[in-house]
Formats: sequence, structure tokens, C-alpha cells
Amino acid sequence: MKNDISIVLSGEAGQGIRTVELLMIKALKNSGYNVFSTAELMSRVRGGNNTTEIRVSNERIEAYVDKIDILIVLSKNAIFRIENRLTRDTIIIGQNNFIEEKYINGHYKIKDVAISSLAKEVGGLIYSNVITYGLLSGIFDINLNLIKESITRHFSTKGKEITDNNINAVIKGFKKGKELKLGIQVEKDEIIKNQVLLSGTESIGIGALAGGCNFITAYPMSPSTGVIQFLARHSEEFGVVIEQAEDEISAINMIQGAWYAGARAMTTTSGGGFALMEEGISNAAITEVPIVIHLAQRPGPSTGLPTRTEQGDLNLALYAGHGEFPRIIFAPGNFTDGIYLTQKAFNLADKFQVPVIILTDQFYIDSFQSIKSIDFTDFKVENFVTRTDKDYKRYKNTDDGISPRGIPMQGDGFVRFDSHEHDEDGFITEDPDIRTKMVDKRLKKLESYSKESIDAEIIGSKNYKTLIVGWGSTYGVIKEAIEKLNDNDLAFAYFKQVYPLPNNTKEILSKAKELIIIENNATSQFGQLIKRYTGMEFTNRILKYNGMPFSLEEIIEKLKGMQ
Amino acid sequence: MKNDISIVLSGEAGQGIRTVELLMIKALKNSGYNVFSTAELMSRVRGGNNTTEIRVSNERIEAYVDKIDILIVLSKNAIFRIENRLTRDTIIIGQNNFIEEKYINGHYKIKDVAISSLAKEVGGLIYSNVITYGLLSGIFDINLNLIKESITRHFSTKGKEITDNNINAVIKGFKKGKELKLGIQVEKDEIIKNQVLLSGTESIGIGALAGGCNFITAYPMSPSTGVIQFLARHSEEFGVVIEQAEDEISAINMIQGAWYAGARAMTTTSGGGFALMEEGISNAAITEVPIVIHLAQRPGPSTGLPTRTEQGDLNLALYAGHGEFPRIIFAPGNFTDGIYLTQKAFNLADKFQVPVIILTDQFYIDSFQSIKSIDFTDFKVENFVTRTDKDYKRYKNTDDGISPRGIPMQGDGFVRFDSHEHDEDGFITEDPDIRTKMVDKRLKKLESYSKESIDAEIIGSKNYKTLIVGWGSTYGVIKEAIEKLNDNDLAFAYFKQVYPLPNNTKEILSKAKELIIIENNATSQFGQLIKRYTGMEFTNRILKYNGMPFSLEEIIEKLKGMQ
Amino acid sequence: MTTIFDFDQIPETSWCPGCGNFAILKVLKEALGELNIDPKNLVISAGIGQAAKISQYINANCFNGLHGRALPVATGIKASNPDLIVVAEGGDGDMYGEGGNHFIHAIRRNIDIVNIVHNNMVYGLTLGQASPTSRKEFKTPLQLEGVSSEPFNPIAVAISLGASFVARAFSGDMKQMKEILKEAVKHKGYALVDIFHPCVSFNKINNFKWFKDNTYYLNENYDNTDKMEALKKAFETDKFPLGVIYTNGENKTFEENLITYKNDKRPLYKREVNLEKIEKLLASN
Amino acid sequence: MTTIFDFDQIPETSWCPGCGNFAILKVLKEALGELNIDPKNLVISAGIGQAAKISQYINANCFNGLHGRALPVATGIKASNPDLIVVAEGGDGDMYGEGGNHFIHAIRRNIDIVNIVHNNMVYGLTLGQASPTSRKEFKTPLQLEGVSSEPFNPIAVAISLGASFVARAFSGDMKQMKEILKEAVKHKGYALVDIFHPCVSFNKINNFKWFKDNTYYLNENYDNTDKMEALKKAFETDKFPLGVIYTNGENKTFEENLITYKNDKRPLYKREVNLEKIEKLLASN
Ligand SMILES: Cc1ncc(C[n+]2csc(CCOP(=O)(O)OP(=O)(O)O)c2C)c(N)n1
Ligand SMILES: Cc1ncc(C[n+]2csc(CCOP(=O)(O)OP(=O)(O)O)c2C)c(N)n1
Ligand code: SF4
Ligand code: SF4
Ligand SMILES: [Mg+2]
Ligand SMILES: [Mg+2]
Repeated sequence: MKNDISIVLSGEAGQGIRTVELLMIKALKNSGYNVFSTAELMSRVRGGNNTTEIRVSNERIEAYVDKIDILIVLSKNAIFRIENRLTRDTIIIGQNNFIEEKYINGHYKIKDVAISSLAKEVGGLIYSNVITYGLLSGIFDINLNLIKESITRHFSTKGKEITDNNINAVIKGFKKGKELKLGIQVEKDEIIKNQVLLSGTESIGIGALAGGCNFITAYPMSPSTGVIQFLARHSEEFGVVIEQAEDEISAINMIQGAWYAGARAMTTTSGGGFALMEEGISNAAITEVPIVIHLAQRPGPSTGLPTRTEQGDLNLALYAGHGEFPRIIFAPGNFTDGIYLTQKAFNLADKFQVPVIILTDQFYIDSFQSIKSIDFTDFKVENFVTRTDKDYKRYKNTDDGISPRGIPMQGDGFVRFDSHEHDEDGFITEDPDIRTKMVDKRLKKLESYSKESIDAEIIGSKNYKTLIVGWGSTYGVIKEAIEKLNDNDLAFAYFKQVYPLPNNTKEILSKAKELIIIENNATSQFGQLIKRYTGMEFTNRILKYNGMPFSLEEIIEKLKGMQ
Repeated sequence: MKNDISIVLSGEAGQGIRTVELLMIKALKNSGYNVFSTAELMSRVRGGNNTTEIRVSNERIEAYVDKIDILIVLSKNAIFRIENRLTRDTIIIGQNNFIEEKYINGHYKIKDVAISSLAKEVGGLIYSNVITYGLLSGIFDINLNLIKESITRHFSTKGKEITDNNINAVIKGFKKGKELKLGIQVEKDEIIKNQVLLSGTESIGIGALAGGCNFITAYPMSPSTGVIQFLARHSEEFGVVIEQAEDEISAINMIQGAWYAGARAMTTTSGGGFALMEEGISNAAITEVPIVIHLAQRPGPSTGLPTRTEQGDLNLALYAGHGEFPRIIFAPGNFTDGIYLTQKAFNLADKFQVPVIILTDQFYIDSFQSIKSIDFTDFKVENFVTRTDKDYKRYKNTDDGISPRGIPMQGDGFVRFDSHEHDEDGFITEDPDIRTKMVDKRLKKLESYSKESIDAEIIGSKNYKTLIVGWGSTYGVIKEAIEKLNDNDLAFAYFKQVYPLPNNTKEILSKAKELIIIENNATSQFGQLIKRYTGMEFTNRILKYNGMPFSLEEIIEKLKGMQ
Repeated sequence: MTTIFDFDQIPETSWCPGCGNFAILKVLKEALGELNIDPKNLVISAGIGQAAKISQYINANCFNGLHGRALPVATGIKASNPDLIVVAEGGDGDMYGEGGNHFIHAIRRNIDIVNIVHNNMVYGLTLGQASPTSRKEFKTPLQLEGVSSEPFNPIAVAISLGASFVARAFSGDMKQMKEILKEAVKHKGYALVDIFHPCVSFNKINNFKWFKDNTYYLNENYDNTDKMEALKKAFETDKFPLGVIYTNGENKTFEENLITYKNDKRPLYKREVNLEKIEKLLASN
Repeated sequence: MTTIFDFDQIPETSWCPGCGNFAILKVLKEALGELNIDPKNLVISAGIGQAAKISQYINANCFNGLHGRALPVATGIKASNPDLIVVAEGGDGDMYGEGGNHFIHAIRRNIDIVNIVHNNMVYGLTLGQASPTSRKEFKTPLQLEGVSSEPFNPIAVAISLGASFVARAFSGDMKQMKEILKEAVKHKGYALVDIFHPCVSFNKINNFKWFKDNTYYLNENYDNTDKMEALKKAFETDKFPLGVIYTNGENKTFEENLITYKNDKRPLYKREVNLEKIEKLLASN
């Protein structure tokens, strides 16, 4: 097997598959392999069937693939859901009693590895995890010391006995893996070792810290909760106030209080929770208090598929809240952008005093990839708070619509925020002319923002005839498909700022003869947005809304079919 | 003064101006005059300055006008806000000490009528109201018996003494009015007497009753509260369950329980409350429980201008709720349509099991007009509930996407509603293929609906070159403007169904050379919707967002300017 | 023991082995069965959470709606058809966190429903954050330093708001739980049953043994109609009392107060609209 | 008496002549003035309603936000800058109706704010519907048959949830109201002051006289640190007690529990971000 290998682990919720994934991708990366991993999980805590996919490649990869080169079976009933992803070349590894007859008798390459027995030899089934890690490490012939070190680190808080047992386990697995002699050949690259491995969740969390976030409150909701939990882990070091709200309405209002008093605050939620925040978002708009919201999408409506993925809430974010007001929406497609855009979100919220929404989804959040390390000294935490003077006017009418924002106790003025229509001082007014001016002032901020607007990125041929449009988490799969197709007529326009539409939108779209949109939803919400603003229509739409991300094969096949 | 007279009453909140308005328009209508009235009120209970406008005409009128022919001043500081609406011909009536020097010394026709003194003669300032009613009746020389009867009816529960005093008051006012000899000449029409006079609120309430509404719950919010209060007044007679909810979230969920159990339920709210309901709307979409929501718009964002008008929440309604699902949105522009569409909303919600939203606004809700009486036997309360059998499948996949809806205790099956993605039986599933089928099934309902979709109405020239597009409450003013302009190239397309776009949208729009949109908001939300679906662009936009409705003069002037 | 509320084919639950929810499911079905309730007359209105999934495993009518919103849905159901027996069910996060405002106001209404709260002192489905009933210092992936808020006291709050039936059970004692649930169903008016149960996956502190050690039965002499005594009990935390802590007889219910049913007891779905009356109403305007 | 909290030009209020809100406004300004509070250190976080408009009439910092949401906003403010004195203020509908869930959970957090509720037993701004505290049988344009729900008992609920300062005042007695407000501001931790006041426009039943006749002062010997005694008082409705009904000393506040302030007392706005640390954090991944 060469250069682009996909390993899938399949077992039950609660078996710790994600721990194996995490250990393994770290080991792979630290050995110089390009890695990418992603999980699909059922909405349950124990049982059922979950899988995780680890891709190992000689090239940069950021997409999910259908094909399974190596399948590790960790429980009964772990194959049927992914049966159609198996090929004649798939190597199925697992203990015989986990692999149903029909597969054993099928055209598959079965390797019987009695993980349970090995685990029991070490001390119990609980070691199956680490045996599996060892097994995979052996298959990839990873430096055994590196593996042992990782185990020592992982179990550092658990005491010597447990660590020793796990080292024992990992070695057992490792030997077994080497014995299998699968003949894996993937080119390594020293540079990868210097990269950093992280999850989508971490990209948002780190971006937030880099943006100066020092206050987060949220009501738990998959797949968004990881962000507050990440910040909680670093709250002491970075002085972040962490509070679980009683509901999402509390969260969206609490962060307004926080910004008002001088914090840089955010909340994190998913569609249902975001829906509950809409009145609050509208309130932020008229009081002109900055807010940053991370919206991690999952398939709706309502409870929908709580642990699966979709890009179905773009419209929700676009039109959230009653009344008319500007907002900024980012949709990072890779983790470098995730960090960068989240960081920027705080500066922009502070500067323009508008809601800034970071739109991700379960696929983005729960994936891992390695990125080049980032020079954070390039970042600036830009603070736009002004000292107030005695005559401070909170809603001063300015050319760019941005009124200087003061905070209490900094300066000589009073800071008066108001949710009614108000005059420049922040007092209630019903004067029709002031009303018109204030609406204009607020809307003007979007024009002012256009100077800082982030262009869509063109990937692929510069002389494209066909342009594929995508946004957010489909970045990786479209990019890889384009690379694989290597077609001089083809390019991909990656929108990481989805609203306002980037300044170059019309230009790049009108250069194309044919426009294809790819979205992980049923109604092509971004396509409709583009039509609404540019009048331009897509010739083809590739849409998927079954709860799963696009696979590389799927995109390649569909694109081929269109040419 | 002839044929089209506008009277404005101006005074403080709490003075009972609306009572005068109500009594007077009834008297006028019962005398055979065309009437229309509308109020603009401050967000306060006492004091400030409120005005109400009564138009009396020989023709059907449904619009607000700027010009004031007769101004009745009922308190101090009651003129400056409307100063720019006065002309040399305006007759200002009021007691001298309420009319500031500068007006007395201006070019106005002042009639000093000491309403307070007259009231005191009767028994106290409290009678100022009825004096004013009498005064206006005298000016229009309304049959005195009719006036007296109306007083007797109005005060029927207050005892003889109070009634007598008020009759006394009304006569005093009446005489004074006649004495003024204003020489009013408006043609009457016997037919008007048979018409019914009602408010926008009442049109929604009556439509709801006619739709079989037997359950309403709401959290009070101006300008929507009148609807639940109207139904409360008729709850005993019509068996309507009335409940004030603890918040809007409760209301939107409660009506789902109600429909589930076999009621025909609705809620009524304004923008902020509606925003809080969005998660619930999404829940209705996936559980496929019917819901009807009355959304009475007022200017946002957030608290905004609580007692004023705007068409700023179309987007809110269009995109409410997370995930992707169909909905139907009506926006009546006159009260006949208000009754008709609200009635239909219940049948459609029941049939298609989708959220149906009735979009009005403060101007619509708080206006009065008279309409032809309605033959309710034309209406059908269509009940689409099916008896369940043993194998009842709540989410049965059908050609039109509509699964028969059962209710508990009617039939042999169980009725299982579920907010997760589910199979046909209503059980949680994570199967990607079932997911896709269920999304398609739900979206299909919108296509099925298109057979019943309500076309936009063309008013004016059939051979138009310029088409004005409007929706909802701007109907009256655009219609009257068109009539006044009497231009063979001009027509008005009145959209009372705003979503889905009516089937004739493209056809009627493409017939025009020039497209003008008129909206009572800042960003032309309906124009954007049309562009999103048809790609068609408006050449001109007439937008207003200062909290006030369009005036007839304003529309005429703007339209003239465009030609 | 199978009951009429069991499915022919036992559905696969998504609960963890050892979870207290299994006992609650079993006992609830038995209690309803023993009360001879016709499943067709029963609706479970559930929220979202591990607890709320119980509605998926009972062979009856159900409305499995939004997180936190089981009570308004239940209220709408009961008010539209008072002949139905309505159970509003969910977890401690569901009912006291997201749904806290409905909890307060449903009690005030005294709607005749049974409100069952599976109280495991943790958010199970979202993998282990604190719930309103989590005890102080309880550590979670979100509350790394431990919970600092005062735990929500549903018993005391319900009594303070005038609830007419307030009970607490423990999933570890199926017999007593069944008795309590039966009484709750029989009670006319709002009935709260807060059920302690261990979450084996995310609450390692308040586990089976902890609940066993930290609860006791109200004794026979305890007068559960004395409000102040009941409140005293409600505040006990060294050991939490189990049983019907308070009941104050039967007050007029929400449905009984509705004018809609004053002269006509038929549920709404049996009624017809009188269009003529509407015509008259409009004409009289 | 003018205070530092008065505007140079007295703003026109939008309240009705005779409304209890005037007394509350006056007394609050005086109380704050007498406590020598610098208006620059004070924030009024208010909801929406006639009561909440008070924030428009006090010359200090304010956040006049959404109906029902004054408490979360206040929590965000106080947690970000504990040096501020934060008052969360609104009406009975605002705080106990729309904002009910925040009321519960703000108390549990014990955030050091003063929560002032203008309790006129009616929705004033929306023209007279019932509020959660409306008494039974109170008739309104929405409740034509009269209210049937049990009135919300903020005092009992707050005590049940562990509030450390729970008081009730009456706008008709400015002297006592001022004392209570001063104590509330001085109290460390969450302090509830529910103020009865007449709404002359929409509550013709619970008018000035009614409040006068239906309230009494807690006597000197009353021990307001005894929780059960306090609860007994909370349930009295023949005459409602006025005064500090319960206070249980001072517990650790929400802000004090935050790890953010453990080693660094500076409010958030004074802190700088250390980007190098973030670089290390990422590199360590
Ligand atoms: C509006 C909304 N917010 C958050 C969630 C995510 N969520 C699902 S269940 C749950 C809490 C679960 O805790 P609990 O109610 O105690 O039930 P348990 O799982 O412990 O039985 C949460 C926060 C949601 N579904 N909807
Ligand atoms: C989300 C939302 N729902 C409803 C309203 C309308 N509203 C404004 S004030 C108010 C209630 C007023 O009553 P209360 O809080 O008791 O204050 P009061 O006017 O009596 O002082 C309501 C329902 C609103 N502003 N926002
Ligand atoms: S997570 Fe906890 S509550 Fe949920 S099923 Fe597992 S043990 Fe039970
Ligand atoms: S409506 Fe009532 S509460 Fe509001 S200002 Fe008037 S009297 Fe006061
Ligand atoms: Mg729980
Ligand atoms: Mg009130």
C-alpha cells in the first residue's frame, strides 16, 4: 500500500476509539506523515456504532474519503454500516468473533488479531484501546520509543502501574502490527514534524484566545461545547471567565454585559441554541455592543441529527434577529483560517460593534489536521475602546457609522446603552428623523467594513472556465478533488467570509463560463445568497444532506459527470 | 370642504382620543360616508403626544394622508410634531390656551372652541372626549338621534346618570360643531351603511374564528396583543381556550401540544417575541405539527419603536428556525384579505402541516376601515385529521409529502411525534438514506402547496409598462395613489402571499419595462426575495423606515418623480 | 414483567448499561399498567436528553419535542383534550435548566399532568457538564474547578409555588418508585416526581452507592400535608428524604378553570365551528 | 432633594401621574447618593417595561436591554468588572415572567448585584394584562374571567433557592424603602428587593390603599436570619410583611469563585493578552 492510506476504526460508543485516533495521528505526524482524521458518531454515550477515519499520506490532505484501506473492527456489528466502503483490497483486522461470517466468507483480506485476548493478557479489556494503538503503530513501523513516550505522557496522572501496563499493551500491539507485514509505504516529510496537530474545536479556541477572548458563556450543545471546554482548560492561564449559562438566551445576553463592561466575550452554540439567541442578537445590533458567536452547525430542523454534520444554518445566521442591521459571518474551511478568522472576529466586533458569527459544523469541529505553526506576533489584539469625556455620546453620528465605544470607569462620561431607538446620547426617542439617521448609521457600518472584507480565494487554474464555489468545511474535499482532477479549466472559489459577500465575488464569478456550487445542505443557501446579491445563477449544484460530509470520491465523480 | 376630508385629533396618551375616533368613524359610516382611520401613538400610557387621523370621503379610501383639513387640538404641545402637515386651509379647532402663539399668529384658520369649559359645564374634564365627538358630529351634521343612540350604547353599563351627562355633553358639542358652519360636503352612499367597520386586529381575530381557531396563547407584545384580547372577549361564545404564556417560547410550544391533541391553535406576537419562537418553529417543521402565527411587525432591531410601524421582519419570518423546511407566509393589505387569509391559514396549516405565518404591522393592526360584509358560508373549516389504524405511521412517505395526521384517542394507532430525524413510524433514526428521504418529503410539501398558491393581484392598467410591487399594509396607499395618478402605463402588483412567491410572479414582473418596489423598511426585503428567486431587479425602490406608514402624498410624489 | 406499554419488539435503547434510566422506564410502564391506563389515552411529552428518550421506549402516544419544552407542550395537550393522561418527562437539565421558566409557571397553573424529572445531577447526553442540581464542587469538563452555584432545589421551589403534589424517588428502589408514580398519576393537578438516578458514565460522585447512602424514607408519621414541615424536609441535604414530601389535597386545575369547558366538556377536537355566529359577530361590529 | 444621580435637566418621564415608580426613582437616587456611590461606578441593567424605564432617568451608566434579560446582562457586567456596582431592575413581568429562568439561576450563582423588582401586579407598559404576581381573580382585558393561576411568590422562591438577602418594600413608604435599598446595596451577594407599588392606570384593585391595608412591618424582634421563619413570612398573604425578610450573612459570591480573579484582581478591561503564551499553547499541541 502506498502514499494515501485510509484507516477506519469501527466500534461502539464508549470504547475510546477517539483516544486511539488522537494518539495515532500524533504519532504519525511526529513521524513526518501527513495526517487527517475525522469521526462520525452516534448520538449516544455507549453502544451503537461509531467510526473514525485516519488518513495517512505523502501529501497534504484535509478531506474525508469513502475508501477504506485498513479496517480495524473493535466490536460486533461494526461493519454493516460501512460495508459499501469496502473493496477487494480492504484489509479487515479484528478478532474473528467480531467479524460476521459473510465478511469472512467475502472477498476481503481478513487478519484475525485477537485484541481482547491480548488486552486480557495485559490486565483486562480496558487495554484494548492501547493495544489497538500499538497495532497501528506497528503496521506503520513507528519508532517504538516515540510510542512509549506518548503513552507515558498520556497516562502521566494515572500512576506507575497503569502506565507500565499500558506500555506493555502498546508493545504487544506493536509487535502484532509488525507481524502483519502489510508493507505500508508512505513518504515522510521532515517538515511535518514541526507542524502542529489540532482539532477544529481547538482552532476556534486558540483563535479566540489570540483574539483576546477573556469571557465565554454557553449552554452545552453538540457539536459546539468543545470550544467552551477548551477555554475552560486554559481559563486559569489566560484569565478567561467561564460560565455555563442556564440557557442560550442567558448566554447571548451575558456576553453583551461582558463586552459592555470591557471584556472580549463570546458564546458557542449550535442551530437550536442559536435560534434562541436571535432576539439577543438583534439587541446587540441596536445597542451596538460587540458580540462574537461560534455557531457549529448540525443537521436540523429541531433536534435533527445531533451528532452529525450539515451546512444548513447559513440562512439562520444571515437573517437572525428582528429588524434590519449589519453583521459579519465567517466560515473557515481549514484550521489555519479557523484560528485567523476567530482571532479577527474579536477585533472586528470591537471595531464595528456588530455581531460577528463564526460558522463551522460538526465535520469541521471534530476533525484533526496538522497545520504550519503560526507566528502570533503577527496578530494584534486591537482595542477600540475609547476613554469617555464628560460629554460622551454613545451613539455619536460619524461618517463611517462607527460611534466611539466607551466602557464604565474609563473616563469621565457615562456609558448609556439602549435597546429602543435612541438619540446620540442613548436616550429613547420616537423622532422619525433621528430614527432614519440611526438606521442609516447602523447600516453604514457594513459599507465601512467592506474595506477590510476578506476576498474569496481561488484554488486551481487561474484561467478557469468552470468555477466551483464552496464555503466553510467543504474546503478540504473540494481542494483535494481539484488537485486530483488537475484540469486547466477548473478552479475552486473558497469563501471563508460568507457575509457580506467578498468584494471580489462578482469578478471571479463572471470570469467563469460555468458555475458549480457545492454545499452540504438541501437548498443551496449560499447559492441563493449569491443570486440575491449578484443575480448570478449556478449551472450545477452538488448538494448533500444526509448528515455526512462529502467524500473525495463523491466530489470527483460528480465533477467528472458534469464535464 | 368637499369629498375628501382628513381630520386629525391630537392630544395626550390617556385622553381617550381613540374612543372619539371609534365613535366618530362608526357614526360617519352609519351615515353613509366612506371612512378610514389610523392612529400613531407613543410608547407610553399617559402624556406625550398621540394623534389619530380620520378620513371621510366619497370614495373608498384605505390610506393615510399627510394633509390635515381639520385639526382638533386636545392638549398643549399637540401641534409642533405635525406642524409640517398643516396648510393654509387647515382649520385648527381647540381652546385658545392649547394653541401656541405662533400658530395663532400664523396663517391658519383658528376656531376657538373651549372644550374644557364645555366639559366642566357638564360635570368635569372627563367629558372632553364626548364633547369632541359631538363637535365632530355637528361639523358633519350627523343625525343627532344616531349620535345619542351611540352614546347610550357605549355607556350602557355605566348607569343612567353617566349616560345622561354624556348625552348632554354630546349635544353641547354637536351644537358647537354646527355653529362653526364649516360647510362640509361629502357625498354619501347608502351602501356604506350596510358595510361593517372593523380594525386590523379584528380582521385577524375574525379570520381566526372563521378558520376554526379554538386555542390561542401569547405573551403580550405591542402591536400584536389585540388579537388574543379580541378572542378572549369571544372565548365563551366560541369555546376558545385563552392562555397568557409565561414567555413566547412557551406560547409556540403550547400551540404545538394543542394542535397535536386536535385543537386549531395560534399565537400572536411581534418581532422580538417571534425571534424567541424560532427554535419552536423549527420544531413544528420536523415534527410536522401545524402552527399558525400572527406576526405584527413594529420597527426593530430589539425594542426599537414599540408602538410604530415597519415592514422590517419579512426576512425574519422567511428564514426563521434552524435547518431547512417549508413554510407559508401571508401579508394581507386590507381587512377582507385579513379575514380571508387568516381563515385559510388554519386550513393550510392543517393540510400541509407546515408553519403558516400571517404578517401584519402596527399600521395595519391599529387602522379602521369598513368592508363589505362577508358570506361566511363560503368558508369551510377543512379538517384533515385522519382516524389512525393499528399500523398508523405518522411520517408515512407519500407522493405529495403529506403524511396523514392522526390525533390521540381518535383511532387505533399511536400518534408519535418526534423532533429528531425519524423513520416513518416516528422513531429516532440516524440512517443517512432515511434522512435524505425525510428532508425531501418535507420540502416536497411546498411544491404540493403551489397548486393552492395565491396569485398576486394586478390593480390598475392591464397594459402596464411600469409595475409597482408592494405587499401587506402598503396596499391601501399604493392602490389609492395608482387611482389618483390614473396612468395607463401604471399598475400595482399586490402580493398578499409573500412566500412562496405566487405562481404568477415571474409572468407579471416580466411584462413590465420598469419595476418599482415600495416597502416600509430600509433594505427592501421583498425586493431581495424576488431577486433571489427570479433574478429580476427593481429599477426603483421607495423605502421608508422612520416608524411611520407611507402617506398618499408621499407615494404620489415619489411616483411622479420617477416618470 | 411485560406490560401493555411494552413494544412487541423491544427497542434498542441508547442508554448505557447500568444507567438508572432503565429502572425508571420499567417501573413507569408497570405503574401505568397497574393503573389500567389505556395507552391510547396516554401521551408522553418529552424534552431532549438521555432521560427524555424514555418517550421513545414506551408504546403509547408521544410528543418528543425540544430540550426544555416538555411542559408547555404538555399544557397545550391537556388543555385541548382534558381526557388525555399527560406525562411531561425529561432530565434535570431539561426541566430545571433550559425549561426552568416553564417549570415555575406550569406549577402556578396547576395543570393536571405528571411531571417526571430524571435527576442524575448531570448533563448526560451532552457528555457530563454540570446540571442545575449538581452539587457544589462537582467537577466536570466545563466546571474544572467544580460547581460553585447553589444546587437547584426543585422540591422547595415547587412547594413554594403551591404545587399540590411533590415527591422524590430513587431509581434504586423500584418498589417505592412505583408507588410514588402511581400516586402522582392518580393525583388531580400538577404532580412533580423528581427521581434520583445514577449516571454511570458522567457522574462518578453521585453514584448508586452515594444515593443509597444519602437518602432515607420519610417515616410513617410524617404529615405530608403540612407545608412548613415539607419545606423543612425539602432543605435536608445531609440525607435527602424520599417519598411524597408534600401534597395539599386537590385544587382546581387549569383545565377546570377554562371557560371553554364550563358548559361543554368535549375536547376541542370534537367541536364544530359555527360560521353563522361569526357572520353575526362581524355584522354586529 | 437632588442627588448626584439627577440630571441637570430633569428628563420628562413617560410614567403616569400618580404612579408608584416616581417614588422608587426618587428614593433609589437618594439611597445611592447617601451611600456616596460614584455614579461612574454604577450600572443600571434594566429590562423593558414601565419599571425598567427607570434606567433612563438616573444619571449614571446603564444598559437598557431586552424585556426579561436584565439579570444575565448584569451578570456579564459584574463578572467582567467586579469593581462596578450593578443594579438589575425591572417590573414583575420582566423579572418573574419573561425573565423567570434567569431569576432562578442568578440567585443560585449568588452574583453580587442588587435586583430591584417594581411589583405592581400587572403588565403596565402593554396596557394591563395579568403579571405572574397578579392575585387570583384579577380581571384584565386578557383575563376576562380573572386570573386562575397561583400568584408567583418571589420571596419564597428566592429563599428556597438560597438567596442571601430577600426584602420587600412598598413605594408608599419612602423612608423604609430607602433603608431597605441601602441595605441591599451594602449586602455582599445577590440581593432581592421586591417593591410593591400601585399602577394607577391598570390595576384598580391593588391600589395605594390596598397596599397600605394589606401590608405591615416586620417587628423589631423578628429574626430575619431564620430561614424557616422567613418562609413562613413569605407565605403570609392576609397582610404581606415588609422589610428585610431574610438575610443569611454573606456567602462567597459568583465573582469570588471565578478562577480569573484568584491571583489577579484587575477587571478584564485592564488586562493584556499574552500572544507568546498562545504560541506556546499551540506548539505544545
Ligand atoms: C436548545 C438546546 N440547547 C442545548 C441542547 C443540547 N442538550 C441536549 S440534552 C442536554 C442536557 C441533558 O441533560 P439532562 O436534561 O439532565 O438529561 P440527561 O441526559 O442527563 O438525562 C442538552 C444541553 C439542545 N438539544 N437544545
Ligand atoms: C420579548 C418581548 N416580549 C414582550 C414584550 C412586550 N412587553 C414590554 S413590557 C412588558 C411587560 C410589562 O410589565 P412589567 O414587566 O410588569 O413592567 P411594568 O410596565 O408593569 O412596570 C411586555 C410584555 C417585549 N418588549 N419583549
Ligand atoms: S450518560 Fe448517564 S444518564 Fe445517559 S444513559 Fe449513560 S449512564 Fe444513563
Ligand atoms: S401604566 Fe401603571 S406602572 Fe406604568 S407608569 Fe402608568 S401607573 Fe405606572
Ligand atoms: Mg441529567
Ligand atoms: Mg408590572
